[in-house]
Amino acid sequence: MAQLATANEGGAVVKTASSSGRKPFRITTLMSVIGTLPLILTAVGVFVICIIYSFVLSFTNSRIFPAFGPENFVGTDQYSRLWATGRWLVSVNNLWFFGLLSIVANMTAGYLLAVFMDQRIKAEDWFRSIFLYPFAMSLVITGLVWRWILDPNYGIQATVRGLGFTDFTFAPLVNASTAIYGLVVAGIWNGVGVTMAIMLAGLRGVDAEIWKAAKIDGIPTWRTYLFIVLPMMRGAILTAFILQCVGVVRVFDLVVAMTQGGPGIATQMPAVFVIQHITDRSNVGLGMAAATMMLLPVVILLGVQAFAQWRANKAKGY
Amino acid sequence: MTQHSVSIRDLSLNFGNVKVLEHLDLDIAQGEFIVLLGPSGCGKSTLLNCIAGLLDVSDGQIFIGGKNVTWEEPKDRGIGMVFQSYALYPQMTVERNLSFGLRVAGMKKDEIERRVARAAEILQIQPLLNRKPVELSGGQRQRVAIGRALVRDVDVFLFDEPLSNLDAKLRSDLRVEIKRLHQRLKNTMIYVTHDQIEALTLADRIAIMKNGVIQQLSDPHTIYNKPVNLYVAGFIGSPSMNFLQGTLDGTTFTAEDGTVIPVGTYQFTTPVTGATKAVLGVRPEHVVLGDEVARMPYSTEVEIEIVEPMGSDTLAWTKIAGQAVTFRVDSDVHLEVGQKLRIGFDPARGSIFNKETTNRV
Amino acid sequence: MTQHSVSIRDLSLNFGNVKVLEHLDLDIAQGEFIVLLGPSGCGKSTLLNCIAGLLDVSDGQIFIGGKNVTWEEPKDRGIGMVFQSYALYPQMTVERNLSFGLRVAGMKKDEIERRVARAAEILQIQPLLNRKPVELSGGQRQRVAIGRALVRDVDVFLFDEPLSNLDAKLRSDLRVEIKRLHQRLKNTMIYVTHDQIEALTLADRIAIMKNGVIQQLSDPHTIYNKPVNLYVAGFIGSPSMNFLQGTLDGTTFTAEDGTVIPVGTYQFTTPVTGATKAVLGVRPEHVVLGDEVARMPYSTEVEIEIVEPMGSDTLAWTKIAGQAVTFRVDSDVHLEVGQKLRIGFDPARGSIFNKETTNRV
Amino acid sequence: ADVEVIHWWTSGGEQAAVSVFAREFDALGEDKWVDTAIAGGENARSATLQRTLGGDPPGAAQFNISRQFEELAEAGLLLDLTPLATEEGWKDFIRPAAILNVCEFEGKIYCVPVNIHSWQWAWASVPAFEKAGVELPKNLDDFIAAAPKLQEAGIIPFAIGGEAWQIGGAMGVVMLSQLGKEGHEAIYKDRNLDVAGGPEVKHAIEIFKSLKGLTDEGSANRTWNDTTNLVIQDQAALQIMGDWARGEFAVAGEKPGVDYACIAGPAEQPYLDTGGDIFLFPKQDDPAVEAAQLKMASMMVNPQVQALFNNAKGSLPVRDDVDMSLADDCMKVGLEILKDPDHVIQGAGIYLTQDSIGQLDDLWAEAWANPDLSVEEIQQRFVDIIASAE
Amino acid sequence: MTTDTMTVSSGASRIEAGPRGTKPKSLTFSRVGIYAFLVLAALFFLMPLWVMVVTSLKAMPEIQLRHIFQWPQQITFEPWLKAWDTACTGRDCNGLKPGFLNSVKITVVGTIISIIIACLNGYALSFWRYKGANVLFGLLVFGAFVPYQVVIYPLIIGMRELGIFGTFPCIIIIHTIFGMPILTLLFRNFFAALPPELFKAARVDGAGFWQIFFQIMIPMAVPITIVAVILQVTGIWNDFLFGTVFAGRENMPMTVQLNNIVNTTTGVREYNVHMAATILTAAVPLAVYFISGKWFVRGIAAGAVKG
Ligand SMILES: Nc1ncnc2c1ncn2[C@@H]1O[C@H](COP(=O)(O)OP(=O)(O)OP(=O)(O)O)[C@@H](O)[C@H]1O
Ligand SMILES: Nc1ncnc2c1ncn2[C@@H]1O[C@H](COP(=O)(O)OP(=O)(O)OP(=O)(O)O)[C@@H](O)[C@H]1O
Ligand SMILES: [Mg+2]
Ligand SMILES: [Mg+2]
Repeated sequence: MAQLATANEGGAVVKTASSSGRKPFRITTLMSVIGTLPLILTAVGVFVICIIYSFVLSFTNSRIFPAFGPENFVGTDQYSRLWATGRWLVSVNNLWFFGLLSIVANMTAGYLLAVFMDQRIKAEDWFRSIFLYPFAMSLVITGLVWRWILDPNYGIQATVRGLGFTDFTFAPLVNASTAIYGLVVAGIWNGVGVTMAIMLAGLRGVDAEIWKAAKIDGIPTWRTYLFIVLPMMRGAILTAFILQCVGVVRVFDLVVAMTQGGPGIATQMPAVFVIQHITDRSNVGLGMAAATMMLLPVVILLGVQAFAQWRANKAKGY
Repeated sequence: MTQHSVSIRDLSLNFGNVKVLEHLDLDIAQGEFIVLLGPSGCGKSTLLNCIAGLLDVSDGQIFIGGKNVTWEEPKDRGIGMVFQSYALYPQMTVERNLSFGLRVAGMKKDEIERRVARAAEILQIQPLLNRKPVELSGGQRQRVAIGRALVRDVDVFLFDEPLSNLDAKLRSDLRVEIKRLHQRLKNTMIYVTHDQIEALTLADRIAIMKNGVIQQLSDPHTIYNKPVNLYVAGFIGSPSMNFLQGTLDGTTFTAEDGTVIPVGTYQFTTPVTGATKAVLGVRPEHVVLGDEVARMPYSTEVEIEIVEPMGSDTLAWTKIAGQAVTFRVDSDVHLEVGQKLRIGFDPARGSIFNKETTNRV
Repeated sequence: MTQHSVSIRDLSLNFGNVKVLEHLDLDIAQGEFIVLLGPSGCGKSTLLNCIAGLLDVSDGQIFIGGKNVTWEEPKDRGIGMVFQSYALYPQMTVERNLSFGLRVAGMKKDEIERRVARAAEILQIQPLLNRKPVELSGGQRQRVAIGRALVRDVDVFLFDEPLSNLDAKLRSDLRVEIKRLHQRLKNTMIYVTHDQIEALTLADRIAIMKNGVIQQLSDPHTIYNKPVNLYVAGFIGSPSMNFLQGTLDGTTFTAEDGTVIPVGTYQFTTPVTGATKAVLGVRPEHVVLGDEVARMPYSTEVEIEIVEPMGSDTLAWTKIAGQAVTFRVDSDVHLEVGQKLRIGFDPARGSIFNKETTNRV
Repeated sequence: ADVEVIHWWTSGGEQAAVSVFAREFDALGEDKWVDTAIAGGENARSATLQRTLGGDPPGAAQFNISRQFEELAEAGLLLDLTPLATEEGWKDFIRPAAILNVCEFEGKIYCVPVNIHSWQWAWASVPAFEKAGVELPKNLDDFIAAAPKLQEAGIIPFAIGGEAWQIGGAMGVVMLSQLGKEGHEAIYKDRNLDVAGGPEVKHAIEIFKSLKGLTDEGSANRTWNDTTNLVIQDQAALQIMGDWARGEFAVAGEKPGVDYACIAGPAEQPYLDTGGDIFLFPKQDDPAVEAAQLKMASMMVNPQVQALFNNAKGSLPVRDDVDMSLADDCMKVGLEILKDPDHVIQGAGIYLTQDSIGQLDDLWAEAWANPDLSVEEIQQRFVDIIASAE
Repeated sequence: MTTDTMTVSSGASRIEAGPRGTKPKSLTFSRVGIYAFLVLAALFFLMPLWVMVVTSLKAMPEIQLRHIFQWPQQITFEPWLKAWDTACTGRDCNGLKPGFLNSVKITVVGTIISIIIACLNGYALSFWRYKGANVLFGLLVFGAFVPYQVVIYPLIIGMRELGIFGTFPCIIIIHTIFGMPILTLLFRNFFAALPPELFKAARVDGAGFWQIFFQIMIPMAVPITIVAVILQVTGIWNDFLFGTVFAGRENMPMTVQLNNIVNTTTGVREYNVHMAATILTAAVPLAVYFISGKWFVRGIAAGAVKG
């Protein structure tokens, strides 16, 4: 290109040194590392080490205290025992059931509330505070109060019967097959406000012109919310979903306060299993084996995601 | 009354205490292309939304196709609308974007297909039908958005700054496409923009708005050459009209520094009596230099301050009667900063405004 | 080497495997106003960020004021930068926005005050000093952003589409202000835009970029009148250049439908031998009608298809040799759709490109 | 020096009891009792273990009689009390002897038992049985036979709370009532699987399953004292619960024999286990604290303190020579039984790890909640747990 | 409203018959439905609070009547006084009072420190990404799924080795660690959504890592900080587990006393005192919610919603 040549009159200069040399170490990178030192320590020092530690422990017969003596290593005994334990199997099933049900119910209810809150209602502040406040209550308290309300002799059932409907039956916690629904109700009560807030923020972030377009197309409001707006709120849904997942995997306080895993072992959860075994049951090895199993789905999920991202990046050429 | 495609009667709209539109009247003929032009916040979109039924009017009536639609739902008004942000449904393919409204309305399948096919053909988007909006360029998106109005087979199209999000090149291409579309479909179009080139090139008539009031409603030529007031004069034209402050007395205009400019050739619309504070407006392209100066009623010697070459033409900045003036010359003419030369203009091609009322005299 | 204010040597930049800039060289003289012009995504901002030190280059060197600054921190490069989104610190007043960098550098208080006062005076923003950015209009914000570069008292100003977020009117006003600023300060300015009017009016030299490669680096006049290739020719000019496809053989250009256009007046840069597929470009304003047609080497009778009045001029769409052509006429000339008239042009004012290499011949 | 004591005695009666210790200890001189109460045995024990691991152990910590602290002793984290015990001759006065054996690990004594609680009691509402016109039962078979009449009278025959430990505890009582001391030891101590698979266990499970049919629907998740309240209010006829339930009746102003009855066993031949609370003393760096710990240990078995403490707590003392004149009728029955070593047994927790106990709890909880589990199946799983126990 | 002027003229309005002005807003079915739904939902959400308040105002005999939804026949504030002032939590009978200050201390310091650190993390991860930073972040998010109790042993040992086990700094560090994943995620998303030009401008201005952080980013992060404060205050205030293990005796938070009041397994259960204690304990996070609920939604909109 002729014009370029003219731009290049000083070409004699350093043209030979086509390489600009090594990138020098930047003080700002150091600062960044220093600034994230707590993060590094937490991520590596706490989470990684702790998880490895737990993993190793799961191959020992440690009871109260972690024991790493050569005589303590028992191979995969803890795992075989774990998967032969009825209570663990029930716990795992419960986690899936409870998790799916409560996440679906929570997200549905949260979205529904957000949609209703989005109707330019009066006293929005009040409603929002009412829906949000349960999140401020610890799960221990949530469990306690709901246990009361669902108690057939004190709560809703007794009250309705007191009104004359003597056949009224509503006592989910009493029955092994329904107790888990009681947990779900309490869980939703506790957490749906936050989901609602996230969804509401997501709704308000949707371009107003989409709404207008839908109105002109004559699309009924509910269809717009369901088919147009909802798919546009991926960020909000993802945030709410992650929060929910974290809560579900860790669910412990609520179960202990509400049902103690009962009736029978109908509402046992993995987290309860793990915690009981590393504390009162004095079988740290088994507890850690269970904990490792709990992390497995998360590892797989993250692994798949990382792999997908790596593939995508490779395809894009990063 | 029926000959009007859209009629607006005494329309008012408030947001709480803020009066955005007040007692607005507007009649639009069948097949007319009306552009609403005005600065940001003047109420253009608000007016369009009222017509579309997206905003509840505070007072007044709206007729579309002779029918009073003041309280109708948007979908029943026989209108289609195209938005600045395209407002495509992101998770649907182009085909579903086009057909969604029809399907919701329960239209027959083959009729839907026919309409979508027709719109796609008109807009040349057949190859895109199975893509999602994210896979489209800005221009393609806007075309789909127009298609969504097209399939509705309506009489009135409403456009709210449909081209503002596009880059200059695409904007001018799509502008022509919209113009062609109008020539082909011949339906009424109401088009909001704040880009005057769009307004001038597209409109049959332009409504210049300011603070919710229509200042002038005329064809582009009249708007450009005979602005009814100072506001319209300054708003339309880029580079904008030069204004010289002074006093008008009969057929003489005396600038503030005493320079006298004869305006005898000017066609007054209202007779002026006595000395009046006035503003003389001259468009930059009506200032001449070289041989032609001699033919002008007014000419003077000036010094060039800034030269802006714009490719096809060149813009020069200077001072007449101590007041800043720009003028446009062909790009062949070579001008230099500091150069002195003689320029002139004919007040007959300019505009004179009463300074107080700001109206054209 | 020292006479160059900014020199870029063999610059490459990749994001991962994506090569955004490749072996780019550019020398900018002291006090020069360079505009980087190109479509979205061509790497303009990337280049500017490399110069500013906000991106680490993959290869090559950058000199500013004769000093190799390839690995310097942005603050040590002697540059100031103005962004499209203004990037004002929202929680600081204008005064603190201006002085932030100076305070960070630990400059003396009275020196800071002096500089802020000077910048405020130059940009006429003294009354705004105690406001926060949210309380400013777009134009005012942009002025503050410029002020922030100004107070740094640097040799090189970098602008990344500083006016894109403003409306047309304000844009043209601020454009003039930037031009004045450059005339007054006389420091080197590198200005990124995709608005060709800005480029043409502001630049001493324009660098037209495409896919990270500089296509042409010349003064606006050359760029506009002698584009080096089809890309530049089509990119610059609005309405854009008309292109006629055909074959060039000696001094005759034969359009695809057989129409013969004599191009004997054209000044070839490269001799063409034999029949070559070529493209003849003619700018809309170089097409004439009326009396002048007679003087043109080529003329023909055409039918008007679309008329776009643009205020000061009118744009008409028609066909020459079966290919779409637009031409610009004075707005006084009255044209109608369907009207037949004779138009002509002089190939000497046009451009001819080799169709294969796309380069000017 | 200050001695921090972790315990889970947080209710009114417990608080009075623990205050006895604190007062007496403070009265000894320059040392001071520093109280850290954490409700819930599980929470308190966890805190003790975790703080011990963290190098900040309390000076003394409450535990249950069980094998839970074996590992602490093994790791050398506990203060060796053997010299003190030898000097004061604990072996001579602490009875039943089994209770001190618990504290022994590899020949050394690491803890102080402070009281005895037994599970093997049934609490009956006298008015309820009167209303239904049946006699107070002497054993569980009697009770099950009488249950239909109670039901007819609108009374819940069997009150229980659905928490796992209540169910597990009640099942232990049922089991012991069928097995007797011999059978009990054969299963838990000797791991005799034949006995575990034998007819007594089977019958115990049958009783257990029929008890389920005699409860009310509110039993799920009910706390034990809410359950006791049903008996107090004569809505329910019988509850199987440890001797701590007596406090509830006392607080409600009920009189033994008139308003309620306590049935040891519940069997004609009652056996009592010797659960209860112990204190252990994690090793400290400071010798002054160690001296104070020893003083505290000594104080806890002091006869006067034992009297005051157990009277306040409503539990039985760990030595004979204390004044229990304040004891009520039920307590006296208990004291009487304890005098005969043949009727005193060691709880399963002495023989089994906490882990196995937990497995048993899980089994009983599941068996309780799931009527589909057959008696045979339950028994088979019981045998399996015993077989795999360490 | 008819007029006789039918010619097209600007100015005079020719109103015709038929609808004009605002569409009459009849109280439509859907409007009623919306409010009905919201009010019902609100009742559902308020029901537990109602039970708690009502119960806390009853005397024990009335509670034993078991009408948990009924307004007390005789209101007594005794339980509240008792819960706050005299309820026994072990040997000490000082109610919740003594732990209150500890809770405040832990919550305030813990919230501030954990938020500063999370903010710093989010900032560094958004603007100063060094090699491996994303992997670190992934690990951190992974940590959010680990049940607390699993990592307690290694943490205890670690704290012991640091020599700070059972001290105030220890509990603060623990809360910082466990708050970090979610908070960092929040701040990272927030900063990622900021225009990068702001950061570039500051760099050109010569500001370094810390100057940009303190002078530019922190003041901008107010909305998301409110969200973080709300989450963290709730989390720390309601914590019981870490408090008992890591805080040390002098720093025991209020929840330990609440647990002692509520979870006592023997003796009469004074439900009215329990409920009063529960409400009292929840008062601080509740107040935070009611005061800042509006900003909560806005803050989430600013940071958490953008995927
Ligand atoms: N929902 C609303 N509530 C209150 N005021 C509003 C609302 N919508 C618009 N306005 C105000 O009404 C006026 C007109 O707004 P409108 O959107 O019609 O302007 P516009 O001419 O379309 O401007 P633009 O060119 O920026 O789109 C503005 O001053 C605006 O602030
Ligand atoms: N951080 C990044 N990572 C990967 N690719 C990038 C990144 N930043 C820019 N790019 C790519 O580099 C190319 C050049 O981008 P650049 O921002 O320089 O374009 P531009 O010419 O300034 O465009 P615009 O006019 O839209 O500002 C684009 O294709 C863009 O997608
Ligand atoms: Mg608008
Ligand atoms: Mg850019």
